Amino acid sequence: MNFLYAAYAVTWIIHIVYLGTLLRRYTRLRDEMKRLNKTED
Amino acid sequence: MAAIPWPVTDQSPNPDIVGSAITVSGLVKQFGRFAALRGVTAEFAAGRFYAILGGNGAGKTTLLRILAGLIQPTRGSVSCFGKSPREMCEELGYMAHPSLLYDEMSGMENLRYFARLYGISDADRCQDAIRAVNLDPALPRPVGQYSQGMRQRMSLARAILHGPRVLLLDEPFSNVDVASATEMTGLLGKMRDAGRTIFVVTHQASLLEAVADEFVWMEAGQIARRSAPTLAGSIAAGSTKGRGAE
Amino acid sequence: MTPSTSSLAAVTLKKDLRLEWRSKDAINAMLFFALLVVVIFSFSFDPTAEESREIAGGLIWVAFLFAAVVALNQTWARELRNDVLDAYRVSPAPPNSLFLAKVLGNFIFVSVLELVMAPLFIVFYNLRALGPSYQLLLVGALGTWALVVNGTFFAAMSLRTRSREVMLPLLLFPISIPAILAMVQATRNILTGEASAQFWIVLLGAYDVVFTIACLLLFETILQAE
Amino acid sequence: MKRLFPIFAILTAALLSYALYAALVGAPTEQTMGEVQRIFYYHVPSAWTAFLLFAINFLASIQYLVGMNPKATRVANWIAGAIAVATVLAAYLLPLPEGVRPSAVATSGIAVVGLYFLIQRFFPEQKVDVLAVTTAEVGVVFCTIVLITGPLWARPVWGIWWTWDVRLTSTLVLWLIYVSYIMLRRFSSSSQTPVLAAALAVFGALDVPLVYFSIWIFRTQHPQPVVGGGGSIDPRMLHTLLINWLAFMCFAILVCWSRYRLEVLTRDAEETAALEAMLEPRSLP
Repeated sequence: MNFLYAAYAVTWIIHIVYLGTLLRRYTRLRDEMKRLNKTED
Repeated sequence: MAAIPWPVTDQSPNPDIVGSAITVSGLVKQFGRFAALRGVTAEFAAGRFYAILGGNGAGKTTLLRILAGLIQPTRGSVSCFGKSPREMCEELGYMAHPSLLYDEMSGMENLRYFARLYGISDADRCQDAIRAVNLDPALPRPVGQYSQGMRQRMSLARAILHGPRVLLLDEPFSNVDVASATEMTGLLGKMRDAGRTIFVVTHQASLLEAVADEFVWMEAGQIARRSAPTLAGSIAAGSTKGRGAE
Repeated sequence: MTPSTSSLAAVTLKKDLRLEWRSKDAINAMLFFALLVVVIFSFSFDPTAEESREIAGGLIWVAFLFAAVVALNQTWARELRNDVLDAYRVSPAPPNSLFLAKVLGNFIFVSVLELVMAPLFIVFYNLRALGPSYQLLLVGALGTWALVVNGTFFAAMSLRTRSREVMLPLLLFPISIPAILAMVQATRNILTGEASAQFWIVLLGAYDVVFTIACLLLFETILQAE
Repeated sequence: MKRLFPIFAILTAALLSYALYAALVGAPTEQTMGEVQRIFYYHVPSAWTAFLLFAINFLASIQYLVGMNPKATRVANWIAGAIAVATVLAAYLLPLPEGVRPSAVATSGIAVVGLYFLIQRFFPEQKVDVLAVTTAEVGVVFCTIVLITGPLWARPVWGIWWTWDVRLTSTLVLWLIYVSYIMLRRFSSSSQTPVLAAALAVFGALDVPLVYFSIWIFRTQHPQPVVGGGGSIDPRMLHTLLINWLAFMCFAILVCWSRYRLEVLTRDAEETAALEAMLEPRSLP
């Protein structure tokens, strides 16, 4: 039974960590876009 | 340099290569977060001698390497006598800043090998090419022990070995003494007179004032200006900054 | 006027061998490295007769693999000095000649290493094949080819990466897993004489054919991908 | 398209919660393995999703390589068509192994080739490379889950964490290949990284059948304590499995979608940054 919950937990932890990295990359990208747009003006 | 029997006179200019030899349009080359070329459009006529000038990072070498078919442009197209540079590679001679020679082999051995790449197994042609740049084909020393000037000349011999119609030379005169450089420009001038198209990327524009047909000024990845081969206007070109390249 | 692939490969191979003969850059260091690997393996795994026969197949091939990777990393070093590779790339010469020449050169090179290492293994581990020993030659040749053909290809690929020397094993090892399994199993079967090595030799042959064709088809793309 | 995303996300969330309920409560408990068997509803759909993503990566990589040359594209299209016809013919004319229906073989052959043409139609030029990056990365995430949940299942059921079973080992090798694929992309200094990566993906795909075959023989020579297998599956279990698969597929599409947009935006930003950097004033000698 513990193994079952461990498996479920691991699955979602991995997914959430990956989504977290995606989010982090998004925010960094947005910052950069902002900076680039500023220099263009 | 007394007589240059080869490769200057062995081939009369081909009648079907009049007009533009090389056409580039909208060339953009991006290396990650750095753009080396941003929209180069130009036509270069056959049988003319072009000197490509500009500061560091202006995109001169990148343009030359694209013309040689060594790198693919991110966008835009190159046409060399109506074909892609890769299809025309037998008609292109390329000389880079490094020597493109094996340091451990003698000049003749190097040239024999590179001649084989073009399907030439004739030793005489290699000897002629070495003589054309005023070196001794019998020199047994490995290229690694040559002086910089000799190495550059041997490198030029490698580039003209197969009698290319178009020569692409990147900084051929760097670290070369003035006498050798003058000799080399003389040879290039003669090759131009024999109908070959020549591109020379260089910092030392003054060396080419006498022989070149046209100066092509590059700046910030674009062609800023094309002018007669004189340095008189260079200060004006230097003051044209950034975006004002059109 | 373009020269044929095979004749040009021969010329290039001859040139490579001549250069190696003159500089002896790699071979001396490699031979010493190979010797060290064998000695260290002998310390690490107690070479008592019966057990060693079981694991020797694995040990030998792992040692060969390490030696081969060091050799393969040197493949393109000479072509990068003075950018000679660019001279090849602007010429009309078929890229596959260069590839074949490099593969054959590496094959000779790695075979020499193996010929030096194998007797040492035999001495240290007191090995004697209980199965048909002539098959060992076949396994050796096919296995070396498998390592070398992909190794040369991936070495060319890692030319275009940062930290080139680390990239090669990272790319090569995962793809080589079936080949390594086949080499190890075939060698083990021959040494212990318990089972036939025939299946593994056939598998190794299939691997060689598949990847040689794939490399020849894709090498031009890789070479020109700067 | 942009408004579709949140709707799809909500639908996926609902589907995932229903699937979780079905897996934990709805499905009957397996007799021999007990509750632990419910890992199956996460493990198997993740594996199928990962394999599908890797398959798409392979097709996209081939597409990228042949797309560089119009002639190669034409040849590849003919070959793809021929493969579809050949699978259908083989399915009905050749003797198939026990339990494999000809219609299943024919459909899967047509599906793969269809996928190839769909990719060709909707992902031109550089977009197909973005698709390859996306599927490789998300595929590795799903594959990692498979590799972790696998041993968590094996430990209580078989008493061991790992066995050199065909499927386990092949999955591991596939994972290794795709990790090296991502590394190659990260460490490449070439402006032609997509070409290198595509070539590696093709090599990986060629490797997989060889891996599978060699491990299969290897394993039959060394019997492992693999239990279970065989027998028919309870229809409710099958239902739960399929619901879970659907939920995970939707989730994978969602993640891929985000990753795809991220990659497109990153490339745009890179291009803008590159052109900007050129505009900074510099002096002629």
